[in-house]
Amino acid sequence: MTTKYSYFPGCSLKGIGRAYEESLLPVFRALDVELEELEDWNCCGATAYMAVDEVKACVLASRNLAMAEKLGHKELLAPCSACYLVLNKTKHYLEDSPSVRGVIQKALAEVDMTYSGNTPVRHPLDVMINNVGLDAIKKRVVRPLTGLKVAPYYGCQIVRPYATFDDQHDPQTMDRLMEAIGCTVVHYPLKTRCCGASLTGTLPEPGLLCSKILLEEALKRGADVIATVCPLCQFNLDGYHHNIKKRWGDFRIPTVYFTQLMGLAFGLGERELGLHRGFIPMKPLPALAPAAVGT
Amino acid sequence: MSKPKVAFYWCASCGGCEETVVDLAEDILGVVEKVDIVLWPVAMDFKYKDIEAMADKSITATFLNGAIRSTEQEEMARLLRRKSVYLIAYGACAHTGGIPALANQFSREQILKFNYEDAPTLVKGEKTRPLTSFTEEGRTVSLPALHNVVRTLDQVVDVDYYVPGCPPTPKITRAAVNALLEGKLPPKGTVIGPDHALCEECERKDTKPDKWDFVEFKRPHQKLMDEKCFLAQGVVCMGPATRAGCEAQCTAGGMPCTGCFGGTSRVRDQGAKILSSICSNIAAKEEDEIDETLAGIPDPVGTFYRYGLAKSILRRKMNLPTNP
Amino acid sequence: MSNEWQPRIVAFFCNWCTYTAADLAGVSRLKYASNTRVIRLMCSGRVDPQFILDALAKGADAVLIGGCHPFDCHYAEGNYKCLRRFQLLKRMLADMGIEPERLRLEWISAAEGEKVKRVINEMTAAVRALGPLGIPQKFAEWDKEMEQFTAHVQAAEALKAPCAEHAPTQEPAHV
Amino acid sequence: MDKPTNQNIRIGFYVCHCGSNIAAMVDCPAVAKYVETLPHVVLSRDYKYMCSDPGQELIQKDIAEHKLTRVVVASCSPLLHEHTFRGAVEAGGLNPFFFHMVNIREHDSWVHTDKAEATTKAKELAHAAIMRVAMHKALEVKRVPVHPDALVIGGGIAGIHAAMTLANAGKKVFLVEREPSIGGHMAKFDKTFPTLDCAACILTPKMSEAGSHPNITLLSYSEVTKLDGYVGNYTVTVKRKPRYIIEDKCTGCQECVANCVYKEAKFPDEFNEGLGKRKPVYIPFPQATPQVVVIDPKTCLNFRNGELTGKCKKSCVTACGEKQAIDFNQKETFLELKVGTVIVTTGFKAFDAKRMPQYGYGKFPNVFTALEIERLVNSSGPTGGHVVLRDGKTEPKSIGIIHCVGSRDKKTNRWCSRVCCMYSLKLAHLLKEHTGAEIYNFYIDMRTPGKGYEEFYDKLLEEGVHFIRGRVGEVTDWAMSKEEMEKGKLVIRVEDTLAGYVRRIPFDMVVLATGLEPQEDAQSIRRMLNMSCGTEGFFLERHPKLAPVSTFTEGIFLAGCCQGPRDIPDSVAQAGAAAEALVLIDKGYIEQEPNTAYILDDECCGCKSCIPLCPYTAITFDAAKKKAVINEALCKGCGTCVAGCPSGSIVQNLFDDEEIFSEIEGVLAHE
Repeated sequence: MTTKYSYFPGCSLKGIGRAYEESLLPVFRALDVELEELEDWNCCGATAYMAVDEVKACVLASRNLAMAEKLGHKELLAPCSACYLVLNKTKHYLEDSPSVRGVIQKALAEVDMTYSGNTPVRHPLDVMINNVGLDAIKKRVVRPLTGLKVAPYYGCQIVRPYATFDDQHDPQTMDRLMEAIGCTVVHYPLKTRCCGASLTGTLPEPGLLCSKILLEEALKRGADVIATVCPLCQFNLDGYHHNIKKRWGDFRIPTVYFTQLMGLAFGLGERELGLHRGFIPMKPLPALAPAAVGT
Repeated sequence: MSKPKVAFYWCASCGGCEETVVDLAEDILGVVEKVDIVLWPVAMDFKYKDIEAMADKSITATFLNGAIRSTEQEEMARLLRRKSVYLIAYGACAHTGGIPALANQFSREQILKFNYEDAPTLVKGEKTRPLTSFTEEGRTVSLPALHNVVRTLDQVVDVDYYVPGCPPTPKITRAAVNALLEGKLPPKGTVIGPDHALCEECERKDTKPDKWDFVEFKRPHQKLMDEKCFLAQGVVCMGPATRAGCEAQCTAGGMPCTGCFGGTSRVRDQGAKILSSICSNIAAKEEDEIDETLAGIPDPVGTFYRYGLAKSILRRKMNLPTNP
Repeated sequence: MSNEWQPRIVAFFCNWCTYTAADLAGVSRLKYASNTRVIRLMCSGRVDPQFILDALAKGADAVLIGGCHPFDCHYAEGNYKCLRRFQLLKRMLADMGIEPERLRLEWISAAEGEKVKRVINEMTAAVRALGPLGIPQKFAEWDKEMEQFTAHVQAAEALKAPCAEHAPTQEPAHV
Repeated sequence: MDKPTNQNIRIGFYVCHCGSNIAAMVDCPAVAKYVETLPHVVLSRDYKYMCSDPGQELIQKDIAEHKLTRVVVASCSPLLHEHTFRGAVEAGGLNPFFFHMVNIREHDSWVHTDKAEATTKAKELAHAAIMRVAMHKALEVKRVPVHPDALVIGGGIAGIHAAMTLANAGKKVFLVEREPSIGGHMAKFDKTFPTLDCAACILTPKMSEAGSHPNITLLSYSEVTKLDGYVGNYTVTVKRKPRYIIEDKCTGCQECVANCVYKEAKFPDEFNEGLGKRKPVYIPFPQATPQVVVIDPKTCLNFRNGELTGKCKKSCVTACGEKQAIDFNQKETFLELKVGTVIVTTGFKAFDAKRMPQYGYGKFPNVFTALEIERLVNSSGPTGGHVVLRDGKTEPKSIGIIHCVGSRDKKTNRWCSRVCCMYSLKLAHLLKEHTGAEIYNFYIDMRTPGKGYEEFYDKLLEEGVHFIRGRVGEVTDWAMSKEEMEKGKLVIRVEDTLAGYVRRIPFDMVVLATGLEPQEDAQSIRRMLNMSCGTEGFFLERHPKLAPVSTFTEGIFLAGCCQGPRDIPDSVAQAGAAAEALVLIDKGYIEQEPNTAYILDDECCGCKSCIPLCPYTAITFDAAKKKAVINEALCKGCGTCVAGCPSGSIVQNLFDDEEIFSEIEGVLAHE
């Protein structure tokens, strides 16, 4: 049976993180999960907005929540970590802070909208593990990625400050998911350490160092690839190899979205999954036998 | 010594109470022999002014049945109170409000509108409402006005005794009359009748189980064959919360008690008490399962307060419009 | 104290869990709205629906019942009995035109001082938003029609007295 | 205003300032003045401390002088002082139940911030009490005889001490322990702080004394499964788990252990926190009491899935020989005991370090819990007191001890576990002594309140143990590049809050000072004994200061860590709960609140709706009279049947309908 979620892509998945959406949609389709993109969604309120005026950022986010609630599916899927966090934070404020709730409700009322707080915001990892289930995922695997060594990298925003579906310090959902599609998960102690975030754009030195630490450790642990859930992490780890190399040496390792690896295991094509968009391409692994059955 | 004067009067009632007096059968003759009936509109032709003309407290006892629902009834209640030594609320309506008190779930406007405008039996188009006064050729005719609230007799005037029942049984009526005639009067405010609940005299009593564990509630028509205690069959019976004295005629006749005798003297709200008792004995422990069981009681007010709404703690629905 | 209207909430707390929790809230110096008056009973099973109706009729704007959590009743199952009565009473009150927010049942264990605070604050806010229930005032208002009528009758009689012969016959007109 | 007067009802009202506890938030004189105007009140006073002797004497004097017949005191919670004031009223010559108490401290002055509001509330509550007390009836306290035997649940140090105290006073005691041996957590410790005397040397003589005491019936490997009856007279059901050994016949020679078909011990040993191995037939530790072996059906070859297979050649039976102490056919049995008092000493559970994955327990082999270290440093432990890493051979050269694991942490447990600072110091000392390693303690605050504790801390400082103030962020095996010293080590990342920077310190071994938690089955024990738990899940005492070992149920007492974390001296001191039990047993009776219900015999119609409402089967149907009857001895006074009686024919003493109705009226009477 098909389950349906509202889907909030956010700006990244339409831009720099296009590969995330390109892989996410077919993977969910393959798992019989239907995503209905919100019509006329707006900025989630993350980053700069959040830093300048938190309440206004929440107002922005709440418009998306209100639309999702109106759409009628029970839950809203937000794949980008930043969106996921801001939408959840807004829900928390709505519940806990009467003053913020007042501002939000007033703002929504201006455009004839309401939000009752009923639509949970879900992350794809959460849905895959807790709704689809590992068994269903294993059943869809036609080309197990046997031998591929993955460093699962979660970043900060999906586990902090709210650990909604996984442990704050030692998250496991992606580890289990990668195992389910045949990968070997390497012990990666830095799985929630900072990627450098937007620092890389403003103060490159410390920002790049953060990325370098992550890349170096992944290589040291013998990983072939870093799997991530966040467009910003992916960009930081994938996009600055040149700058890192100039400063500290070469730490070449591809960073891909976990959905891309799942897509590969499901037998989908590399281009179809946006794998060509990465700066550091994934090595064609000998273990990656051609798909038994195409879809 | 002249015979004691007695009055019978009716207010908002169905006339059933009057029937009971007639049901005294040949005993009525004995009563008539011993008393002078000075007012009995259903049987004899006395006028208001006759009563008005009487000296205060010249009537020994007035048996007033019916709830107080109109200005005229209120006026009569006050007049008879003034003229009588003992005023007796006779029957469920005067005692606890009775069936007319179910109107306390509606406003006067809702009632008038329905009865004179919206009722399906009305001739189409004619939406005539009774006027309280009408002048023609210089003469003014007046009709009593309907009160917003239906009241028991004691919510209008001081009452000495109560004779419960819808209607009171001849036996209980006789007991009241005899007590009066013999001067063996209980303390003021007493309800004439036993002060225990109906189960005591119900012939189905011995079929009561030790455990109720209600899982569903049925309507009487769904289960009438069995001779068992109604509650044991899942039919709401007000017997445990209702004063005895009716000789359990309903339950003997195959109908559960609906509570016309009111609660015992130890109870302030008969409906709340039977609700408490019945609900406590539901089997379910989860909210939704409890609700499922309770779905069998779709109208708790109508079920538990069929005769007692006016006298209940809340008296009347709270959010009715105040000024029609 | 501000002059604005203050809701009055009567609470029936069981001795073992909720009353103790309210004591704990006190010992912990938690601060909460002062609108609730607690009546201690041994068990939530002792809460007679008559008490609730009576409290409302005597001027309470709302009634709160606090008992032990399911499985935790000091008397094994009193709380279930309370819950069952509560479920129907809530519906009946709605039929009688009383908002459901005015009757609340909460399971509060002896450890949950915080919950006492939360529930009382929530309920006070909810009842404040609803406004007064004011049943005693309603009773008085309802009975005005009798006073008005009495005044009317007395006036008529006063008028009638000096010129009794000319007054129209006041016969009771039966409907 | 004309007050209704009734010769028989003359109420005296007292409002207590409780120092400033009440008076700071409630205008006590105003309350007294208001109450003075109420019906039946002949006297109304405010007073500094009503519960003090002069306060109580004031009540007694007023009863005599003003012919008071009812007394109301507005002060603290009735759960605290109702008893005190009833006593005062009784001493004044009145029936103690012509008294009612108003809680204007816990329910008023302590929880409100507006003095006018709090004063109004106090007036309304007082008004309710005045109206209620007028309805009160004289009642008699029921005395229930107390069975002289006692039950102690849990054979740790607190339980052993409590049992010994009672037994030495000549009382019969049943000591029930769930494990095969008594001794509890203390039996696992090597040394005790701060004196560093050997735990076994203190404990084991006590254990064997308890085991052989003529007045103590030791029921090891047993669990209390049911508690029936009523205060002072409990029927306890004890489940005796099969140990497949006939206790009376086993001499503790352990020939069976030596001759087990498993030549090598190969199963994780629970007593040694899994660090050592045992055989399917074993004795938990050398000084175990009783000195009786136990057979574990999960590992014994003669069983499969709990069923006898008979597949083993049973060399143990042969070894046991004529003693014939082994019985593979033993089944779970249930024992019924009659006792009058119960002392609950069920102890604590150590925090599961895996709940804090950032510290890597279970992920990195060389992260240990404190209890594991206790076994490692113990000369009778799995390594004979040789401190080595999980590989069984390498001695650590550097050890980091992380304090407050599962304590003082909003995400796990908020409370301070009280013992961890001290045992961490002890372990630091012992580890240094055993290994000479560099030892670091990472603490939030050092808490050393106790006799000789601070001095012990000083000693450790002098011994060269390092102390870093800061909550550890993580334990990681991630070695930052160019820091060769981190390679292959466990790195503790911590903010050194005294130095003001984040440090990374590599260690061979990390020790987690895990906190103390309520036992996992504390909730079911609580339900069984009808006790309450505090927010943290530890059993709730009647009053933290005035009745720290009593519970809300008469005759049930608490001692040791089941009531909250505490160290050995405090546990033993608290096991003086036994003294309270002793007093009760010697008194011979428990006074019971006369709040039972009774049926109005003439009025009951026999509708039977109350009968199933009673959980104690106190209500029965008298078939001859066709009416319900309440057995007062079984009634516990909940009042559920009273609320449920449709004809109002059941009355509850102390909580009569009219009493509650007048309380409702009073609470709402104030304009």
